Amino acid sequence: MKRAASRKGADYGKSWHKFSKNYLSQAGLGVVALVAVVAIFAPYIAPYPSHAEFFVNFPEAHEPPNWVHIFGTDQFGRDVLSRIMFGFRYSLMMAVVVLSLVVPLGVVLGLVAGYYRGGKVEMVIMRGADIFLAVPPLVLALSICSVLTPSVFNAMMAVSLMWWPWYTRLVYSISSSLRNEAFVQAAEIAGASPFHIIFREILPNCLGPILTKVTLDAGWVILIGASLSFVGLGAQPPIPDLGTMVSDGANFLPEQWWVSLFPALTIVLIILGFNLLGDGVRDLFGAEAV
Amino acid sequence: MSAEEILTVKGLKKYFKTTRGIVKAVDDVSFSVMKNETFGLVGESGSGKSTVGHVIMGIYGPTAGSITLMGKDISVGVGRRSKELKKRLQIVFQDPASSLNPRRTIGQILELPLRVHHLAPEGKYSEKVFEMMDLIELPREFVVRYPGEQGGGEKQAVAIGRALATGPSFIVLDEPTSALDVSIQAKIINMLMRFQKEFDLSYLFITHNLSLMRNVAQRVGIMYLGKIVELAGTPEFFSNPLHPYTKMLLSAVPVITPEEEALKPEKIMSTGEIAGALNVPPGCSFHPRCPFVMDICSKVVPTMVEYKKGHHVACHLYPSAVSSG
Amino acid sequence: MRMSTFILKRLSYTVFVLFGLSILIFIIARVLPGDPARLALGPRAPDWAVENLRQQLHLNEPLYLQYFYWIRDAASGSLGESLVTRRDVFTDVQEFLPATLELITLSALLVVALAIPIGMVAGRRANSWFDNLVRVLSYVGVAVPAFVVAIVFLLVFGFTLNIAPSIGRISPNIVAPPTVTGFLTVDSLISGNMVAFFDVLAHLILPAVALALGPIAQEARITRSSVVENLNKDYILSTVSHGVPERLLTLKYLLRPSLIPTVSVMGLDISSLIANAFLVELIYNWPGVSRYGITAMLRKDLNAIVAVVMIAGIIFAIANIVVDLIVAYLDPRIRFVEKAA
Amino acid sequence: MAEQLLDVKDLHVNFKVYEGLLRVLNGVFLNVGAKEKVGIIGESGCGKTTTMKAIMRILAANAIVAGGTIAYRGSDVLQLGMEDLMRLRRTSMSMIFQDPTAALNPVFKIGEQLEDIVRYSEFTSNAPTKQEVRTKAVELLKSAALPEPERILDSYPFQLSGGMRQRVCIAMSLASAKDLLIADEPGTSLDVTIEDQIMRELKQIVEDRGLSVILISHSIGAVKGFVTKLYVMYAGTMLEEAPTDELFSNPVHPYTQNLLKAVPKLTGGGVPEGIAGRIPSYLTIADGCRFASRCRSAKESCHTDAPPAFDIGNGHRVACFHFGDS
Repeated sequence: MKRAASRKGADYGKSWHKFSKNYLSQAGLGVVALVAVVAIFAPYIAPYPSHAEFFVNFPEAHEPPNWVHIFGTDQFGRDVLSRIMFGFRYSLMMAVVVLSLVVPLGVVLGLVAGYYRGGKVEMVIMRGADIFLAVPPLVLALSICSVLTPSVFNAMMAVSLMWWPWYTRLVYSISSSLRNEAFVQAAEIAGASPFHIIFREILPNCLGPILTKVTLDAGWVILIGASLSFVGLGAQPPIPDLGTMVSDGANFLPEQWWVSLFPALTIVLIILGFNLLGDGVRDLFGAEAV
Repeated sequence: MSAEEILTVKGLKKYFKTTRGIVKAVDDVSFSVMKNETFGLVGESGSGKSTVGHVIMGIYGPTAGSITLMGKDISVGVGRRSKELKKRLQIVFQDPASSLNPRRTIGQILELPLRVHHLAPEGKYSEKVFEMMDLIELPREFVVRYPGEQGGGEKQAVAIGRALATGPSFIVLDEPTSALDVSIQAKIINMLMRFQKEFDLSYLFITHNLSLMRNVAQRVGIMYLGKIVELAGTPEFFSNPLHPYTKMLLSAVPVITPEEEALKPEKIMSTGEIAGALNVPPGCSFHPRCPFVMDICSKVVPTMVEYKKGHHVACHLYPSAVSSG
Repeated sequence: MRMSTFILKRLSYTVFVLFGLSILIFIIARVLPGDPARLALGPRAPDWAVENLRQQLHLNEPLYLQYFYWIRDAASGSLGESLVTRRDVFTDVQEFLPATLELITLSALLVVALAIPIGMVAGRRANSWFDNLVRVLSYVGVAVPAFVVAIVFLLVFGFTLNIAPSIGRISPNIVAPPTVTGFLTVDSLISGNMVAFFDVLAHLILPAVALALGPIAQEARITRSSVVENLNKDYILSTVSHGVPERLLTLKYLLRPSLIPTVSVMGLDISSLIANAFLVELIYNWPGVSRYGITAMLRKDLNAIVAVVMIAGIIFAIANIVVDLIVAYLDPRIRFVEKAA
Repeated sequence: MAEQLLDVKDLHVNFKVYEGLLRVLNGVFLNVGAKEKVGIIGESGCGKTTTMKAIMRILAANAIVAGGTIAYRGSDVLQLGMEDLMRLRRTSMSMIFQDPTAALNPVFKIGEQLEDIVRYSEFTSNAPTKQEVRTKAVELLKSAALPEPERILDSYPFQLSGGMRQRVCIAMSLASAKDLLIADEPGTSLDVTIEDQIMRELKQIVEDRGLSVILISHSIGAVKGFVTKLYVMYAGTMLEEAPTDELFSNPVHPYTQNLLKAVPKLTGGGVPEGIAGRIPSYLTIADGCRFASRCRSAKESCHTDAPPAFDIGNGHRVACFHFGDS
């Protein structure tokens, strides 16, 4: 009975205060901001910007971590740290491109399916989404990439094609239950248009879970991109993709462990950052678990 | 009475198809509401009283029967009603916590009906919203606040304000105070009564609270399992209830003064409970709980008769109308 | 609704979804590449060979006919020839599938066996040191990708400590038990070959744990928050107020409702296990159908790709049905009250 | 005066929430004699349920009992060891929750839930056989006016109607309440005719078994015919205590007076004005009388000092400064 003041009210000020007291979420925000800054300014802050792509210096190949190359060098003598810094660019680009394609599409489909619940529109959209969800997204993305020429662009398209149904399903589950809420009926009775109801009445109530999912997904999209290139079906050498770096380095295990371990750990760090941030976003909007 | 009918409901049916059978939520209901009148619809949960209100509002179209508002047929869903009709007909829902969008400010909520119906010149909407807020006695600075931060009374005031915004003639009040505490309820009810006089409104007041009904309605209909079983003017209804269910309900009402206790009819102990909507008893649906049950009750559905002038009842105990007079 | 109707409805929907999936994967394999025959044979193959394959795959006929032939062949047990192994894909799948199933099954068992007790204890002792430890570990556990775990395990246990064999299903010097189920652990137990059993188990442990770690962290978190939520429910308070003993309270009245969300998201875990198996099998050179699939993808072996994706879909669908049945077992409301479709 | 059973004195309960400290219960007192029927009325959020949970010691984890005693048969419930507390819960006192749907575990059959309670409450020494437990469970369901007890034992909660669920909850409580039964709005979530039945049955049971009762309600009418003594609670404080008849004929606290007036009467006469304002936030609640902000006759001192309960005779106590000097 004695709950804290209702979280429903959009009291963003208090939520922000709460977020600012959540150290884990702040750490997440810090990690994400750091990765973004490094990615944007990589050409200026990387110790060896020229090592990012084509570069060969065999005499310095396979140097373990030292003061000159903090994370060591790879089989071509390239500085692992510099390559990781450039790798952030591809990772973030992957997340930004995929999510900016997928989120609007998935959300609108989910809203429409929820609004026209019980009709043909809903059936077509949700059955379609179910088909795309019938296989783990990585598996379908792998197969799409395999029949196309492996490249960063194709990887992005393949992942996007697999990812929209998650948003459709999330938004559908909220909007279809809000469809019967009295406040939606009240708007209909007032004579509001479907457009108003979908985007002004229902959508604002989905924003919290959507943004939470977007934050969490940024990490997972980066992971799936890295997984594609780890297998060899995503970004191709010499592009400094974190997944490619891990798989290249894996050939030199266990002796030259640093070549794959450091890129692998940065993947962990990025995902951890987005996960922690995502929990903070959830608190911020007082949203239910996604 | 020479009053003019504003809303007429005739033979209204609303069936819902479920996977386990057909639920007859409203089954052949007829009544009318006069101009400036408060017509009360009473019933327990599952009686179909809210469904009647929702069908009138067009939240879903009726299965059969007709609804007429000011001479115009409105027996269709809200999507197929004209804008003019939507303006005339409004509703206040039971729980303001769910009838007000938690993500829209009180100002936005009040502005929506104004905008939809172009009720103010462009640029004058906020002025009009402030007027509404004065009317419902909310401080003007609340215009930027969200409903979640307000108490139940304030929230319901906003819902009433929204209903009044289009200048309606008829408002369905669907248990407008049952989510509120008694001390708050009084204020909301008084506000509604004041607006009724001020704006020439007619109300369909839906509630399960008989004591409240006594104080607000001019005429009362009582519903049981989708049917109206008794309908009468309020004083007559409370002083001379006819249907056994009405008597049972009145006997069960908790009261606090000896005067109220004295008013109660011959005590009928409440027994049993309302049947499931999927297996409505045959004949009179109240017969399994009725202390006066006769053979005929389980076989024949009683028809509504005008037992006295203005006092209708559907019960085999009152087989025919008494001479009109 | 009766349980049988529930299962029947669930099954028919699964068939529909798998049918849709087959169209999707058909489009991926036959339409997306432009010229699948050229893709399969590579740029240097002579034109007559490409034309031959086009004939064989009915590529010169309308799409709907191509799909019809493909489905007809699949129904008759022929999934087409693998360009890599030169055998019918069906034979390949038969050979490789058990290894993957064994791996995924063990991982799933690990998830159930570890996540639920950890989550229960953490939730019951919310904000204790154990709970805080679990919280931190689960944050990390969720964030570490399976292929990173696999590599780290390989490095630490396989190479550095050298305590677990890291490659393959069974050591070359040990005779594999006769095939009965295809699960080497089960087969070796059936034949009473304990040496083989422990060797197989040792090979299984690293990849299985690598796969299971993320889902364990995820499920422990969900169980914990579900327990905490249930602890404040009236029905638990009521049981407490009647003086029901602590053990009974926790292991019966708290456990069962708390498990419903845990099991409900198990489908997502299976999804993650199937997906990650593609990477982990590659790393551990595990002779399963996922590694077979990755090889096929890298060599553009279309028939094999299609088969592997369909198999992933089927495993996932079956797992989801099992999950739904367990949820229905745990929650009588689902068993008796029909859910709106 | 009857023998003393429960004596709550100066109970303070706070809740730690993110925003700070909710100071909910502030000096609550409550006195229940053996076989006495006591009622508490108050509006939603006034701390009725919190008080009962404190007595049962089932407060949420973020609750802090900041002061006071809950003497039950002379020993303080708040200080009891686990073993004594268990014995108390199993055999002496029990609580019926407001919403029977929430109070029954949705995933177990009624039989399992009831039998587990019966096993530890009704058979304290020896291990009973399944049949003994079953027989006792059936007996309890029968005494809670439930027809076909065998069928009910074999049902899940969601298969029963609201009224039947509440009767099941009553049966459960009868197993473990040999002395004190706490009923927290037992009829509120039900229809009027069902509430009427439940209340009548409950009264009968309580009188037959000679139990003490604390009946909580926000509906003044519902408690009137049931209890012999009434407490009026508001915002975590007890404002008034009086024998039932005395309270209705001579309500003295401004809150009680207005509350009684605000109830619509079956006799008609319109709906009177209610009480302006709303219950204060427990987060920022002032030190003075908690009703002062809504009280028309509040003096300056009312906002700064909390009034103690003054005895005005006839077993009538009121926490209001207007009666302090008389």
